[in-house]
Amino acid sequence: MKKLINQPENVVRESLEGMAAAHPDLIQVRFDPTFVYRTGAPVQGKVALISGGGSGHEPMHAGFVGTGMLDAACPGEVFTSPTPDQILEAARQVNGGAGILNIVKNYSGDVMNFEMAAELAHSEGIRVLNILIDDDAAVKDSLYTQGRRGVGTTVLAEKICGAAAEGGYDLSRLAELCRKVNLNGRSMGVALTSCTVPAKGSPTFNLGEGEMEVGIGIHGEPGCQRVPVKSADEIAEMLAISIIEDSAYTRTLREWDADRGEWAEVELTDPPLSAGDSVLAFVNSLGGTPLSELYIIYRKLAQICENKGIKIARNLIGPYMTSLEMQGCSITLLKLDDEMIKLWDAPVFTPALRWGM
Amino acid sequence: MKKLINQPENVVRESLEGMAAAHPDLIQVRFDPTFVYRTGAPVQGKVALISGGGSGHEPMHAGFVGTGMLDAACPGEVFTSPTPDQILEAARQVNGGAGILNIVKNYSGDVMNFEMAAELAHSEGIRVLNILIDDDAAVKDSLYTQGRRGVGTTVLAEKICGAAAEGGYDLSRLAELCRKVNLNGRSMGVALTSCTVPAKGSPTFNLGEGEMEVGIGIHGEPGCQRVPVKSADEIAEMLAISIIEDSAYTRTLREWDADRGEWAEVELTDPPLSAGDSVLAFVNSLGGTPLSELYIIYRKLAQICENKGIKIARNLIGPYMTSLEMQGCSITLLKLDDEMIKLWDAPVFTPALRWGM
Amino acid sequence: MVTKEQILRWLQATAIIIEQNKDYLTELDAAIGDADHGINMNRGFQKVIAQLPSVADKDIGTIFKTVSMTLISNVGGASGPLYGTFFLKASAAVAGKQELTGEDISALLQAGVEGVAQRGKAQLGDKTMLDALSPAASAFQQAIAAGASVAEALQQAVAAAEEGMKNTIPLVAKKGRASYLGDRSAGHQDPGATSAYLILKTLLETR
Amino acid sequence: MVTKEQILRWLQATAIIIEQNKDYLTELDAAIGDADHGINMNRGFQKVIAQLPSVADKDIGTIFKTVSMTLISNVGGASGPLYGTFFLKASAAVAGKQELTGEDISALLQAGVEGVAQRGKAQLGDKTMLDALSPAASAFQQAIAAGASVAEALQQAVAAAEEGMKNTIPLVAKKGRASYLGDRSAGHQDPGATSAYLILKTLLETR
Ligand SMILES: Nc1ncnc2c1ncn2[C@@H]1O[C@H](COP(=O)(O)OP(=O)(O)O)[C@@H](O)[C@H]1O
Ligand SMILES: Nc1ncnc2c1ncn2[C@@H]1O[C@H](COP(=O)(O)OP(=O)(O)O)[C@@H](O)[C@H]1O
Ligand SMILES: [Mg+2]
Ligand SMILES: [Mg+2]
Ligand SMILES: [Mg+2]
Ligand SMILES: [Mg+2]
Repeated sequence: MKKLINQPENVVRESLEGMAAAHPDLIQVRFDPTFVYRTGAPVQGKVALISGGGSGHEPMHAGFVGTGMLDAACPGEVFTSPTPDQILEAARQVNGGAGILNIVKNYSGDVMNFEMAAELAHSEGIRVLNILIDDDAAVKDSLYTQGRRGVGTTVLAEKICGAAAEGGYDLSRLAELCRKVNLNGRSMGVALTSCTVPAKGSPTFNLGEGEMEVGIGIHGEPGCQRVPVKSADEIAEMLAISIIEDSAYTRTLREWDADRGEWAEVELTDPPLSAGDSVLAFVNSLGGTPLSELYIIYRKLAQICENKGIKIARNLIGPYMTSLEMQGCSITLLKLDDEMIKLWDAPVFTPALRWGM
Repeated sequence: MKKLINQPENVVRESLEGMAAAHPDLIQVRFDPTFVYRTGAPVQGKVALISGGGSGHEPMHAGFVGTGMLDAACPGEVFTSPTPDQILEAARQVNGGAGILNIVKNYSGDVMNFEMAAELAHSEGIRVLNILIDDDAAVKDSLYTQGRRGVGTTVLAEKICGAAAEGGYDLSRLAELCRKVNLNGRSMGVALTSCTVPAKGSPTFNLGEGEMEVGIGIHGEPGCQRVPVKSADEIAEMLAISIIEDSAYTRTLREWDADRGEWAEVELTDPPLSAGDSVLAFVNSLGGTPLSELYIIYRKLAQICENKGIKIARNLIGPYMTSLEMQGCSITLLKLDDEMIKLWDAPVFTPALRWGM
Repeated sequence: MVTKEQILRWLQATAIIIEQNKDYLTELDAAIGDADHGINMNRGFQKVIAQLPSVADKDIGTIFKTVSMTLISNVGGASGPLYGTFFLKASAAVAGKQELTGEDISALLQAGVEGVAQRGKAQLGDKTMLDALSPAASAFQQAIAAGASVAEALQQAVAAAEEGMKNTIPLVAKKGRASYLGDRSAGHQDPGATSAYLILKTLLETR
Repeated sequence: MVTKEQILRWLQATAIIIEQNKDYLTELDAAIGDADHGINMNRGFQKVIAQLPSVADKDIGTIFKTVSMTLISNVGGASGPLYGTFFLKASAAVAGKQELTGEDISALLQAGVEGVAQRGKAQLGDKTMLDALSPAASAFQQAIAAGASVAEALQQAVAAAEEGMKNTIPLVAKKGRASYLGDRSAGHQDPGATSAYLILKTLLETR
């Protein structure tokens, strides 16, 4: 294992300390329980946005705390969901009286910990909604699995909802927007190499020189199939076509009913993509793949979208949601409407995403 | 070799095509000879900034073309200096009548190709100055080597001089500023792994599990020494101390005399750092090292600077000047004055660096 | 009869067993998950033994409540809320007690298993910790109902847990990260079922 | 006497030899540089042979000028401007000629070597292509001055280039990327000196 770290057990803490030291005007960090929050939070009268999940995906989520995006991030250990007390403590810190939207990636651990946190916050009188992101088109059915994982769309939802919260959306309107972003976003990724969890010290899985994993999540776990390594164009095609031709996806998710203080099941369906749609194309590095290769993927993706009559109205290209030093990439296509475009373009100022200010 | 590429010989072209497709509002690309230029260039009356070098360092340089930074970038093959005809053609495209500043990294290939290009541009009546960046504190003497290499300070010089050009500096004042940035910047890097040049297909050098290379450049070449892998804190300390305690460095460089149309030797000396100085701290990933690890390095760097009485007034942390997928990092400290701070803070809008707009 | 002291010794022994099996559990998780189960559980149980002295003079319900809270706040992942819920429900089932009869343990196991099933929405055969926990709880209940001693009932519970754990090997996972592997999850033993078996086995072996 | 046709055959053969030695040159560069010398040279000489037909009916000076421009615009790196300068100076030395005498070749080599030295600011012993080129030019000049035939003089030039190339092995580099390695550059043969030797050897072998 070759990493720029000290003791494996201090990786999360020291990385957060470094991030906070680098951006004191944007973020503050607290430990035990651990969370990162926007400098100056709470913003009175604004809905607060919180997200969280295992560490190892940097800059997500702590790098997205700031103006126009998240109010707090709750980082767990590497690839391990954060605990309810972290999420609760963050909620207490950033609650500006207008309630809290938790953006939660659909992994069993994240879901359960955020559910417990929502129950605890509710019992303290903090109004909370949890919206799940489940956009991983590699997962085909929701009946025999935990359902689709939350991947690339998470970053886009955090940006778009962050702008909306900054712009005065109330909690229920914001939750509705977040749900819309989730339903319109789809992702898929490939890994060329495994990654190494510092505390484990050896790669999570072994890939031969000529192999790659298709349909991976972001936790260094193996994907849905292992195939011979393909060219960038073939990989872009494989990912893009899976996303573009993904049919309507229906699943039942559990959302918190903040009025009644209980969980309610909601059935939600993703509208499929079709010619004439405008999308945001997000080409993401899993950490070890350099930008030059992402642009080779983007080049082909743009050609495919053009052929399919899909207009790329916005794009985001870079390492935004990583799996430590894993080589590989993911593609996310988010079908846009005017509301989402306007919110995407709105100013944002966080350690990892910044424009308009 | 596992990369998201198609044919190795098409890597540079396809990556540039992807970049241009992604940012048509910012950059345009031309091939044969190959260069990237700012959409809308030339800007009449503004000094044009050109840089270039081998590819494989993305986002540098093409990712820094846009408003408030470069007017053109000339990418060579992977790790191979661009040719004079690329640089000349870019100069013709972006020349807005106020002359051209070429920011050149001090590698023999880059220097010679940019020298030939300057001679050619001069013969066409284009006023050109070449300023060399040689900031690599790993190189100790200038007599028995090619002199210090141009590394991290290049990115900072491009940003600072780009803002100055945007703000109306004339060519000679801009060249003076660029020289100042170079003299005040020092860098040093380590590699934990080698990288693989696509056309070669296997790693440039082999490092054992327990080894790292210290004092590397950015071309995947071995460094000045190979030592056992150290902890992040030890690495940060090693790099930072080498930079902070580097004494005055004197060398003779060749600069173009645009009035007389000939080369003139200038002797330049770097002022050493001392307590009380304000610096810009730049922690750079060599491509395969994720952001989380850069922050662990930054954390220690901030502590060291504090102990030494050096104030980190600004910072930049991320993969800005890479060596393909190499794991490792470099640290650059640039001693700042008010002029440099003001120009650093000025708006910039390029594919890879953006703020204030 | 299981005394409070035995419960404390069990929790302490569990921390040691989990530490000894940390790499093993993590390797199991590497095959079909994200290579952290042993690390997660070990982090949690190290905190548990650090907390135990502060509640050593309290009743078993309070001790379990502390174990629950400690696991919830320190394990994270999927196993944190699940084992946390297990001990939370267990603590409610034995609130105020200083020692546990066979019926108490039966109730505690039953409540814990139900809590895990509710929190994780998993069913028997989904290749999760439930596949070890649930058969163990049933076997214990049946044995006690049939007049067995606590030690005998525990023996049967552990045997059932072990069988349940081994039975996860051919299963295709339907819950947790392993479910994303689809058919490729078959052929691997579930890490959570393995830690559940180890915890119960430690109870049996605690004197 | 070397005819224009021989020069054209030499350039063609050089492209083949460089292609055959592409990986070898690149490996040499991997050891003390950035692993691209063979790739760079091959890219350049492939373009050269594509350009040759268009100047086949021109004089040798014009042919060399085209080789120069083609190398300058296609090789890049350090070797592009250096070999480009070599052929540029050589072309000036033999402007207008359709065939070359021993004195012509002597002048051409001398001019080329001076051009490389000026452009690269390197000296003999700096572990560069100059360490092969410069002894070769001197040996050729001396042989011709002593009355040797072109073939004999070339033989001695190539022998000198080979010796110069091999002599780079123990040297510590003072110019080019290899200089950054410091003492670690010793023990490796310089890639540029090697390509220079190959190019001259091909001239000797061209009939
Ligand atoms: N929904 C669920 N219901 C019951 N058990 C589950 C569920 N999801 C996961 N598990 C159990 O958790 C174990 C994994 O725990 P751990 O690795 O610590 O968490 P994570 O999967 O978040 O990395 C699995 O082996 C499985 O036994
Ligand atoms: N300043 C110089 N003068 C003479 N030859 C040089 C100089 N710098 C480099 N070289 C030659 O160039 C060779 C390397 O060429 P190449 O690998 O193509 O370029 P680069 O070093 O830019 O990657 C070296 O082996 C050396 O012979
Ligand atoms: Mg986990
Ligand atoms: Mg090179
Ligand atoms: Mg796990
Ligand atoms: Mg080279």
